[in-house]
Amino acid sequence: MTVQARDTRAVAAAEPILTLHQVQKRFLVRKRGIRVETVAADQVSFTVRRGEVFGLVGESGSGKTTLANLVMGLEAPDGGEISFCGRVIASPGRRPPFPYGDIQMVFQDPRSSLNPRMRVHQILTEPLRAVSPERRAQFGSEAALVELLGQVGLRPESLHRFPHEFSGGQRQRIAIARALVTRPKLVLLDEPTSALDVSVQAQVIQLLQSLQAEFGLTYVFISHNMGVVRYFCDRVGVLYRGRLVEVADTDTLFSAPSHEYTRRLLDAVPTWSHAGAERLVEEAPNGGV
Amino acid sequence: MLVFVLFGVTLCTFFMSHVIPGDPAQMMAGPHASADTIRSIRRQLGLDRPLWVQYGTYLWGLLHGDLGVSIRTQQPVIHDLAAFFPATLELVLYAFLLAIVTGIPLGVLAAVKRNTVWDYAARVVSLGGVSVPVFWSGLVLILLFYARLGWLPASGRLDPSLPPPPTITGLYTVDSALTGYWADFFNSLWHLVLPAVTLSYVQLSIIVRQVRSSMLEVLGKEFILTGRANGLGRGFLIVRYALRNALVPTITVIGLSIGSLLGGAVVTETVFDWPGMGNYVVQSIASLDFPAIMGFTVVIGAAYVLINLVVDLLHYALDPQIRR
Amino acid sequence: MTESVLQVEELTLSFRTAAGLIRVLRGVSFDIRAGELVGLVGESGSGKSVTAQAVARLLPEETTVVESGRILFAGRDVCTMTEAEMREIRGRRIGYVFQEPMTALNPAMTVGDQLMHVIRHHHGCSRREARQRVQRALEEVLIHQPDLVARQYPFELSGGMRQRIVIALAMSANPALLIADEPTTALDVTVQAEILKLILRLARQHGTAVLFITHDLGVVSQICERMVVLYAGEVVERGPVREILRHPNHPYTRALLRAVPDVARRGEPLQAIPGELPDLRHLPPGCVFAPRCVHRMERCDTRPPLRGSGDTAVACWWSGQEVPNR
Amino acid sequence: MSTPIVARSARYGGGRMLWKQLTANRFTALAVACVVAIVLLALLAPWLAPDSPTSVHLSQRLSPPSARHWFGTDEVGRDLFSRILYGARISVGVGLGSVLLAALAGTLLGAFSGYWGRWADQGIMRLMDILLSFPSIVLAMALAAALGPNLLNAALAIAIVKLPVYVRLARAEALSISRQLFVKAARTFGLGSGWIVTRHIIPNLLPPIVVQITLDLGDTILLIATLGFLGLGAQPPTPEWGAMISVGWKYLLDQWWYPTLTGAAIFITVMSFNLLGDGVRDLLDPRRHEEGGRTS
Repeated sequence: MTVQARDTRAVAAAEPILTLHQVQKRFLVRKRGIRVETVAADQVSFTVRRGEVFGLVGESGSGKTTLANLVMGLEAPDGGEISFCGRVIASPGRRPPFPYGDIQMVFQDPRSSLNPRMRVHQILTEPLRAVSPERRAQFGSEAALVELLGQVGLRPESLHRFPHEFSGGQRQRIAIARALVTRPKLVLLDEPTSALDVSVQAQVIQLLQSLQAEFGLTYVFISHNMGVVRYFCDRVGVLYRGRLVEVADTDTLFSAPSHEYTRRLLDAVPTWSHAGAERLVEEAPNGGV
Repeated sequence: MLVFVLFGVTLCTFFMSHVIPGDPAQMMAGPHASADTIRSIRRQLGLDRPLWVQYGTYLWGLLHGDLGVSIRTQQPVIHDLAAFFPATLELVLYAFLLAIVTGIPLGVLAAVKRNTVWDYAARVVSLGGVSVPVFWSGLVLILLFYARLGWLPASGRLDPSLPPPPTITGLYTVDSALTGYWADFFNSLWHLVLPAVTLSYVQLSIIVRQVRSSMLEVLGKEFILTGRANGLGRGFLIVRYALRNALVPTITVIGLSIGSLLGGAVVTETVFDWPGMGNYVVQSIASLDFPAIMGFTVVIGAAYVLINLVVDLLHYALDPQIRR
Repeated sequence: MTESVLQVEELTLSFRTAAGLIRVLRGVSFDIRAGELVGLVGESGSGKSVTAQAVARLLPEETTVVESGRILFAGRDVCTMTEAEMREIRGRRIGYVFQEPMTALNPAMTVGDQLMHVIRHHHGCSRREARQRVQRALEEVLIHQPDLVARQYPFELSGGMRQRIVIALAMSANPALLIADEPTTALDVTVQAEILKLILRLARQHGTAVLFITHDLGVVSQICERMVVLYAGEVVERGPVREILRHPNHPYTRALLRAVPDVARRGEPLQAIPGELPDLRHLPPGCVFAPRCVHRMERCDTRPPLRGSGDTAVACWWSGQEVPNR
Repeated sequence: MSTPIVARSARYGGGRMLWKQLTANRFTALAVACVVAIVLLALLAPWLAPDSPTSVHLSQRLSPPSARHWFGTDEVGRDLFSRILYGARISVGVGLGSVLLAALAGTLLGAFSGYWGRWADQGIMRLMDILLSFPSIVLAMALAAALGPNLLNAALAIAIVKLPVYVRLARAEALSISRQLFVKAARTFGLGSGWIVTRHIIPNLLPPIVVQITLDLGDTILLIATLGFLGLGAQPPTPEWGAMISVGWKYLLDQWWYPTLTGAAIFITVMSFNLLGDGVRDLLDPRRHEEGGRTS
């Protein structure tokens, strides 16, 4: 299989920030008492360039979560290596030092990703415990935290509240602020809007866009929502059963998908604007309204 | 599992009784015994040998069905327990059946008629059962049905005037029915009423609470709603859908609650002067007869493990997720 | 014009909670004609699932209060029927498909047995005949090895397969109305497309009307003919899907269409709807969408009625007037 | 295990709210009133009791209830009402003590066991399996007999018997909390397991532990009384309820009030605590329903 990066945009010239090289990860799963090996990441290679939004799409079981865990250093790969800003951060066997604070993650469900027993202040300062004292002092002061809260659209008094006092959208803002408190270079967004209502979803996407410019961030955006991916990402990688079957810049992927699975995936997505609308109705045997 | 557990518990009790309180020989001999008496007891119990040798000897005996010799009766503990076992089995069996037969329907009723008089009644009854000391409920029953009303006997398995039936199983009700000793049959049933009711009340309450709560949980599940949406009848849904699923957790709890049944038997037998293992162990406790206490503990532990093995088998039968 | 299978008229419904009555539906009205597919669209708290369950009267009786309005199914009010009458209708005349195929099936019974019970209940037929019907029902939902699947337990099947079984159960009595309550939300996109096609095909074949509950505008556009947009327990707009998607009349519908990125569209800027979803306990006195509405005016502090002609209706004071384009 | 515990624990905030909700249910309100009354009676026993619980008046032995001796007297003429009041101190105090001991040790063991996993988990859980494979009253009897029959050892034995309940509960909760995203998030920050267990796991598993403590209090009081009755707990002349009944038992037919009133004290106390436990459970942990119930 040839995986081609057909990128024509400005970021093409930018330096790579995250590189996965033939990353391999297997799991042993018990199925009816028999041990079965599943390959969650099979020779996955791609490069994320500084300043871009790189989308990773795939359905359940495609290995999205495993890739996120590997990049975040929560699991070690069985093969290949992952490098960040030119340094290897994950390889099989020995564990290289991980650049805590430089890579952060925003999770899918803010109801679950914020500890209900902690106040926002504690939640925000937690990531700073693993970074250098200078950085901690610089970004951990009350004034810095209040400023950060303002940047994600929350009021200063939020600092002393508990997560359950906020709505779903506001909680995701807290989670985003927490990811930014160490001023990371790369942020992994794991379906950050899928647990939110559609009318709130757009607020969060716009916020992420403005923060990207403000903080000079690079995003890896994991999603199954093709509409959001098309809107938000510069380049997209398609995962299918642990393999990266296609990488292309967004417009190319959506207008001329090269892999068969990508085509199937795009066909399945319901769309309502112009061309796609009412396709199923017209396909129906007795047709017509 | 059984071997593992027995090994573990003998280890626990053995070392506790030998290490922590000091000298068991001193305790057995009493505070005023002479040094000579204590020394002879030590030798008799093998206490002068190293601890691990003592434990090895005990385990070796256990493997051969030897639980040591009772200090009080001077008989092998295994013989004593074997003699008292049928009486305990009979009592526990009747109490168990009574608890199952009344507990499950009552629990279902309480769940189905939630927040009605039925539910409140079932909850009050079961709250009483988990709160009442067995020795006290037995006492109140004796006071009422024996002392005041004179309806029921309060002690023993049989009137002293009646000859016991020939031993086949050791259960008087079964043996007498098999051999046609009908006077014995009715008399022994008569004697069983108070102790069995006393003992079963506790387990009945546990079963009612469990059945009620797991029925409520299952009745709130979506597949019950699917059944309703598909027009299935209420009775069918309660029995075939809800109860069937509620039984899975219930059986676990019933298995565990047999523990309280076995424990309750100790107290019940004391209160009703029932000649079973519990009565035996309480008397052994009074005279600090360690081999007897440990023997009893080991036997009950083994029985409990076996019962829970049966529970696992029932689970296997009831829960397709385990079966496949 | 065909006759209505279902008419919901001015339905106002509350839940009894520890914190008092919470009104979850306020004057909801719409209808479904025989064989028609109608989408009920809304976000969380909009009351779309409550409406669906109220129609089949599956809401817990103790905590549900129907304050006013009627739900007419085949001309009879569901709210006043006895439970016995209701049982005749559920399953037989109204089929129901739930969101979570994981929990919608009895975990301790094989799929075949569950279908068998329901089929025998509906048709009162012999075991042998029922077995054949089970086979046919499974084939109808495009299960290729009906014998094998019938002997399996729900946990042994994939989400898509389970949802097919739930659909087979719901369609087993050939109902006049199928209520599908977010049937594809828990599924992957490729599986979702298959299930949607299946529902559509079955509805066409049997002339079954479908009430399709979803939060996904794309799904509605693909299989429904008309749609009802709910917001905070009120119908804000209803009409033919094609018209609403092309010319949404209510500011909420319009904002929603601009706030959701669609695969077929790129370049148009997203416009987020400001604010949060309303708290049902503290609704504004007037239009429920007013606090988030960019076209808000003084009049919006009183509640706008649902007005319109024919199939189309909008609950907005601006309707019929030229809305300032923003 | 559907609803994550953390979502549930957001249901309440602050002691006053808790109090209000507890007293909203009539049954629970009754239980709260009873428990408060019992605790007050126990605390104020030295001031409320008409007589010392151990002063002997042989001339008035086994007298029936009267204005002077509300509950009558025992076989050596001690005032039964005073003894029952003092008995409440022992039952409630020792009961609370052994449950708290079991809960403290069990929570720590279970939380680390659940989060850490591996061999420590295996070892701890096998040990708990052993403890659980005996009917608890039988195990308590064996342990109390082995340790030597007195009140302190009985309390210790009960704590050991109750330990596996807390270890298992804490471990199960720790496992489900570990699957929550905030724990994963903390790991991505590079924080160690000590921090995660103490800051994330333990604070979130406290509600079910508190529920379990209130559910266990009644049962523990019952266990103490049972051990006392069997001669394995407090020894006479300590005014412990179980021990009092084991002596008063002999007088059932002629001086029925002696064992009956003492037993009624146990019954009412245990029932109040059980009712309170049910109420607290329904409030804090609606998912968990009655489990087990009692052990003796």
